[in-house]
Amino acid sequence: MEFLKVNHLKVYYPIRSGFFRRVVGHVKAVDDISFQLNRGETYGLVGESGCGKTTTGRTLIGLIKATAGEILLEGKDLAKLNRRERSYHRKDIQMIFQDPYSSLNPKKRVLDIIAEPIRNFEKLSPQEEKRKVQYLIERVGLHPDSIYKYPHEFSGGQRQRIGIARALTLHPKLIIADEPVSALDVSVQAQVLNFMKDIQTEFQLTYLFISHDLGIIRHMCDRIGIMYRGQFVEEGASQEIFNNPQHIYTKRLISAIPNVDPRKKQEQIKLRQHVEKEYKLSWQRYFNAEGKAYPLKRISDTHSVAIL
Amino acid sequence: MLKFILRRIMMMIPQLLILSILVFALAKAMPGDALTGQLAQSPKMDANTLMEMREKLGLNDPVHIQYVRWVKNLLHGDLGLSYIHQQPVTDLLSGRLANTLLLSACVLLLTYLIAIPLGLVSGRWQDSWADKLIVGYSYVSFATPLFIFALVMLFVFGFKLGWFPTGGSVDIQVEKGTLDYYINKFYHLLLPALSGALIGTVGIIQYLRSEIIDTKVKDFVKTARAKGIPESKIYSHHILRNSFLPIAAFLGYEITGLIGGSIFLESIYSYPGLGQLFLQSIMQRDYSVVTALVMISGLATLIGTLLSDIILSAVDPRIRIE
Amino acid sequence: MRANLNDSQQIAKDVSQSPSSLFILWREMIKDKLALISLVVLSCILLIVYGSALFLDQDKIVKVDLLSIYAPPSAEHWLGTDYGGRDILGQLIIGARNSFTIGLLITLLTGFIGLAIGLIAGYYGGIIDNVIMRIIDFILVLPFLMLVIVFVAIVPKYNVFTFILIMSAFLWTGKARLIRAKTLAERELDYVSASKTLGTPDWKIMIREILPNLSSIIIVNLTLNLAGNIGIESGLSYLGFGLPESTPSLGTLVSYATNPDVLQNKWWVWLPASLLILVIMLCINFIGQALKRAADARQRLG
Amino acid sequence: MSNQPVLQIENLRVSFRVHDAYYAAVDGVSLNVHKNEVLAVVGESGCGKSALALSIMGLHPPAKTKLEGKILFHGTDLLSLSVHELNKIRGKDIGMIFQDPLTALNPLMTVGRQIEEGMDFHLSLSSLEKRGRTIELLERVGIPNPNQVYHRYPHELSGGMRQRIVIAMAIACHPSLIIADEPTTALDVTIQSQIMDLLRELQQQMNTGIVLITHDLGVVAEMADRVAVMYAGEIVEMADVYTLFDRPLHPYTRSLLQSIPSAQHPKERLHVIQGIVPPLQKLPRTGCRFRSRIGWIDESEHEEQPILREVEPGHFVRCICYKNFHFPHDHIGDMKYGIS
Repeated sequence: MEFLKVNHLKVYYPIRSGFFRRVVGHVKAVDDISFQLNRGETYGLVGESGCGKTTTGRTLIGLIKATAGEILLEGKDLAKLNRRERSYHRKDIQMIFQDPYSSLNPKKRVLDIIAEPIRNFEKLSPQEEKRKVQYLIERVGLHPDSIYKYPHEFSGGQRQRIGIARALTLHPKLIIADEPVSALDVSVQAQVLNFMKDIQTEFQLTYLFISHDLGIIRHMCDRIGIMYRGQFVEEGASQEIFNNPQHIYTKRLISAIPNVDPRKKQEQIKLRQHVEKEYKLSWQRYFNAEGKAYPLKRISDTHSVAIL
Repeated sequence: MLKFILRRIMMMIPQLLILSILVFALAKAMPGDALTGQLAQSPKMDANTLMEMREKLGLNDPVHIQYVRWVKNLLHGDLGLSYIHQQPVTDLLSGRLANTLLLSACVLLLTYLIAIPLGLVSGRWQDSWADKLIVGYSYVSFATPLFIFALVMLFVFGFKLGWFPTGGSVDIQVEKGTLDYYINKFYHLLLPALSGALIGTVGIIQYLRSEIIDTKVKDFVKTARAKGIPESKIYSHHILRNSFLPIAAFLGYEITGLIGGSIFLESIYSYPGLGQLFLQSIMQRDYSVVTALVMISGLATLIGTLLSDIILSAVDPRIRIE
Repeated sequence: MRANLNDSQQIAKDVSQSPSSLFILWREMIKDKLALISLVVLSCILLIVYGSALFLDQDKIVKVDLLSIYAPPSAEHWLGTDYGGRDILGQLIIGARNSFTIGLLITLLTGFIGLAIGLIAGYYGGIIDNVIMRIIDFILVLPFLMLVIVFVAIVPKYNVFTFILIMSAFLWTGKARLIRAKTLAERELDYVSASKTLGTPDWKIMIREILPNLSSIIIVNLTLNLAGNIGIESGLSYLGFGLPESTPSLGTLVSYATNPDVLQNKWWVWLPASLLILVIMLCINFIGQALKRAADARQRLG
Repeated sequence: MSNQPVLQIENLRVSFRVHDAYYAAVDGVSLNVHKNEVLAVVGESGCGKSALALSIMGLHPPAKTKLEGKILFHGTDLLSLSVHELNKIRGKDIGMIFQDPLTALNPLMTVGRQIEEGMDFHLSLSSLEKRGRTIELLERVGIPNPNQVYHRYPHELSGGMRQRIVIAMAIACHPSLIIADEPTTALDVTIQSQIMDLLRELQQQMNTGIVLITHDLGVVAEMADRVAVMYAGEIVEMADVYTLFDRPLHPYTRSLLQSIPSAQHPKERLHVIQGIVPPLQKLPRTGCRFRSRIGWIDESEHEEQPILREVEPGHFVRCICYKNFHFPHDHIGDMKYGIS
C-alpha cells in the first residue's frame, strides 16, 4: 500500500470582478494533481514561483483547504476525517518552513517552542517534558542549555534546526519541507541538508521536499515531480528527470541552471538556445490552447510525461 | 476610473441607509415630538385637538411608514420643523451652514498650509534642529485639548491683548456686501480658525514625516539616486508623491474632526454656526434640529471618505485595477 | 527567493532583541530624559490627587457658600472659590481624580473590546473580518462627538457608568482596527502556521502566540489613548455633556470660563484646571511617544 | 585588457556607525575592472559585497557611513566628488542594476517615464527623441510591444519584465561601467538565464565593464571573466574565472565550492563550514579572518598580517594557510553542525 496518495487534488481561489464582485473565474493554484509517496523516500516537488508547489504542501498538511480531491495517508482520507481524528493524524505529518526567522515565535523560549506539540498531545510532567526537549535539542546538534534561550540568540542554520526539532517531537512519519534552505547561505545550506539526510534514516522519515533549486532537489530526492501552473508536467526518478527530460518545460528548467564549470559555459548557452528553439517550434505538442499541460502519460515504469 | 467611483458610491448606499435608520431611531428615542413645542407655546390646546393633529401629521402611523415618509422628506430637502423656533429647520440652518462651512474650510486650509511644509522639512532634514522643534511642537499640540487651547488663545489674543474680536461672525455695524464686510468677517474667522488649525496639524505632520522617512530609504529612491537625479528632483518626483498618499486617505476622518472641532470652536468664540446651533438645540430640547444636524454631519463625513478614496485612486495607479 | 541581507540589516539583526517587550520598552523609555521627568511628574500628581482625595469630603466641597463667592486665592482657599463660593483646590483634586479614573476605565474597556474583536477579525479573516470591518468603518464615519452628546442628553438614568459605556461604544473601533491590521500581518508569519500544524487550538494561537508579539504596540496605543480619553472626557464635561453634575470633572471647572467675566478677570477659576489637564496630558503623551519610539526602533531592528 | 582600467578601487574601507562606533564592512579592498570585462564579487551574506557596490555609486547614507581609500573611475576619485559632481557621472557613465526589480521601481510612475528620467539630466534631447530612445531601449532589453509597455506601471509587469526595465534604466545613457547587485537573485531560474543572456549580450555590444555582485557560484561561472572572493570584508582570493574554478587555493573558496551539491556527484555528502559568519561588530580585525572556521588547521599555519599575494600571474590569495590546508577526514565539523 502506498504511504501517501494524492488523488485529483484541486485548490481553486475565486476571482471576483465587476460591479457586484461576482465570481467570474478561478485562480487554479493546484489544478488536478495526483501523485504518491513511498515510505522512506524523498519526493521532490519542483517548479518556479506561482506553480503551486507550496500550495500543494500546505494543503497536504491542512493549512489550506482543498477544493476537491483526496489525500490518503496510509489509506485514510484526511479530508474526510472528523476534527478529533484529524488532529490525531496531524501528528503524522509535520512541516519544516522556509524562513528560519519568522517560523519561530520570537517571544518564546526554545523550550516552549519545542514543547508546544507535546503540550497539545501528551500530558507530561515538567521534568519529563524538559528531558524530552533536551534530548531533541541535543539530537539536532545544539547544547542542552540552549533550551532557555530565545530564537534571536541563534544563527539562521541553528534556528532551522530548532524548527526541525519541533517537527520531530511528535514522531511524524511524513515531513513536508517547504524550501527549507532557500533562505540560508550556501555553507549553512549544506549543514541543514546533511542533517536532514541523517535524521531521515534515524527516524525513518518520508520527505516531501519542495524547492525551486534543481541542484538541491537532485542532491536530496529519489523521485521528482515537476509542476507548472498548478499541474504536473513530468514525474520520474531523479536520474530520469535530469538525464532524460521529456517535457519541454523540464528541459527549459534544467538548461537554465547555471553550470558551475566555467569551461562548459558555451555548451550551456548552446543547449539553452537549442531548447528555446524547440520550445517555440513544438509548443503545441506540450500545451493546449489555454497554455495548460496535458494529462500525464506513462512512458516507463517510473517515468511519466504530460504530452499528447 | 469611472467604474471605480460608481462602485465606491454604490458602497455608500448601505452606509447611508444605516445612518438614516440610526438617526431616525435617535429622533424617535428623543422625548417629545413636533407637537411638544407647539404645546408649550399654546398651552390651551386640548387633548382632542392634539390627537387630531397627531393623526394629521402621521405621528400615529407605524414606525416604518413614518421612516419612509421621513426619508422622502429628507430627499426633498425638508428637514422638519423646529419646535422652539417654529420655523422649518432648513431656514434655521441656511445662514449658519455658510458660517460653519467657511470656518471649516479655513481650518482645513490653514491646517494643510501649516502642516505640509512643517512635515516636509521635518521628514527631509530628519534629526536637524528644525525637525526637533517641529516634533516638539507636534507633541505639545497633540497633547493639548482643543477647548483649552482655544480658550487660552481667546484669553490671550482676544481679551488680554485685544488683537482679535472675542465673538460673533461679523460686526453688526458693517454694511453687508462691502469689502469691509468681508474683511471684517475674515477678521472674526482668523482666531478660531487658527486655534483649530494649530491643534489639527499634528496628525498630518507626524504622518508626513514618518512617511517621508520611510520612503526615502526605499529601493526606488536608491534607483533614482543611481540615475544621477539631483536631490531636489528626487524629493519632488519620487518621495513626495508617494508620501502624500496617506494624507489623502485621511481626508474623511479630517472631516469628522472638523465637525467635532466646530462644536468647541463655535461655543468658545460664540460663532453663529451649526455647532453652536447644535448645542443650543440640544439644551433647549429642540430635537428636530438636532436630528437634522446629526444627519447632515454624517452625510458630510461619508462624502469626505468618498472624496479621499477618489483622490487616492487618482494618485495611485495600483488602486485603479480591479 | 533568497533574501540576502545587506550589511546594515545584518548589523540590525545582530543587535540583541530581548523577549520581554515590557522590560525593553521600560528600559528604552527611562533612557529618554523627557519621558522620565514626565513619569516622575505624573506619579507625583497622581499620588497627591489620589492621596489627598481620600481626606477630602466631597460633600463639603460642593456645598454652596454664598459668603465667599468668587473669592481670589487666600490662605483659606488656596486657589480661591467659584460662583457658588466652593473651594477650587478641592474641586481640582476631586475633578482630577474623577477625570483620570474615568479616562483609565474607558481606555481599559475599549482596549479589551478592541483587542478581542481585532484579534478575531485579523486571525480568522474572510467573512468575519469583512463584517467586522464594515461595522468599524461605519462607526468611524459617524460624527462621534455629536452622537455622544445626543446620547448623553437622551439616556434615561444617566450616570458615570452610562457615560463610560457611551464613550466606549465609539472608541473601541480605532484599537480594533490597529490590532486587526497587526494580527493580519502576524498571521501570515510561519510561526502561526507552525502552531496550526502542531495541533494548537485557534484561541491558544491568538492568545499565546500572536498576542505577546503585539504587546508593545498595545501598550503604546493604550498610553496615548489614555491621554486622548482624558481630553475627550474633560472636553465633553466642558460642554456640559460629560460627567453628571454630581461628579466634578476638570472640564467642569474650565467650563466656568464660558462666562467672559470669569475668563477675563477670575483666572483662578479656570486656569489651574486647564493647566492641570495640560500637564497630565503632556506627561502621558511624552511617556507614550517615548514608548512608541522604543517600540518602533525595536521593530526596525527585530 | 592592457588599457587603463575603467574602475580602480584602492584600499577601500567602508564603515558603518553602530551606536557610537564605526565598524568596517569593507576593509581594505583593492580591485580593477577593465573595459569589456565582468568582474564577479562573490561571498555570503555579511561579507561586504553589497556595501562595496553601493559605495561605488555613493548610495550609502553619508551620516552613518565612513568611506576611506580611493574609487577611481577613469582616473577621477569618486570619493572626492561632491554630490552634484557625482550626479553627472552616476546614471550616465555608471549604471546600476538592483536585486529586487519590484521595489527598485517607483510604483507611481510609468516605466517609460522612469527610463527617460535619467536622460533628462544627462543628455540634451527633445522629449520626442527621449521617447524614441526609450522605445528603442525597451526593444533592446527584449520587451515585446514597447510602445504599450512604455505607458505601463511596474505592478502591471511580471518580475522578469521589471528586471528588464531596470536594466534598460541602467544602460539608458551608454555607461562604461555597470554595477549589478545580485541582478538575478529574486528571479526564477528560467528568467535568471534569460537575464544573464541579456546582460552578456549587452555587454558585448557596448563594451562596458561590469561589476557583478552575487552569492551564486553558478552565476559566477557563467558570467564572470574574473572573480574576487570576499570574506568578512576582505578579498581572500582573486583570479580569472578558469583558474579560480580549476585551482581554488584559499580555504574559504575551496570550502564554498565543496558545500554546493554538484551535478557530477549528486548524492555525495556536502562539506559544512564550521561556525558562522561573525556579525559586523565581532569581526576579527587581525590575522587570518577565516582561521576560527577551520579550527583543525594549526594556528602556526596562518600569517600574522595576511596580505593578498600574487601566487601565479593574475591569481591572488590572502594568508599562507592555503598551503597546508586540507579538509577534515572525519565529519567532526559536520556532526556537530557547527555549534558555536
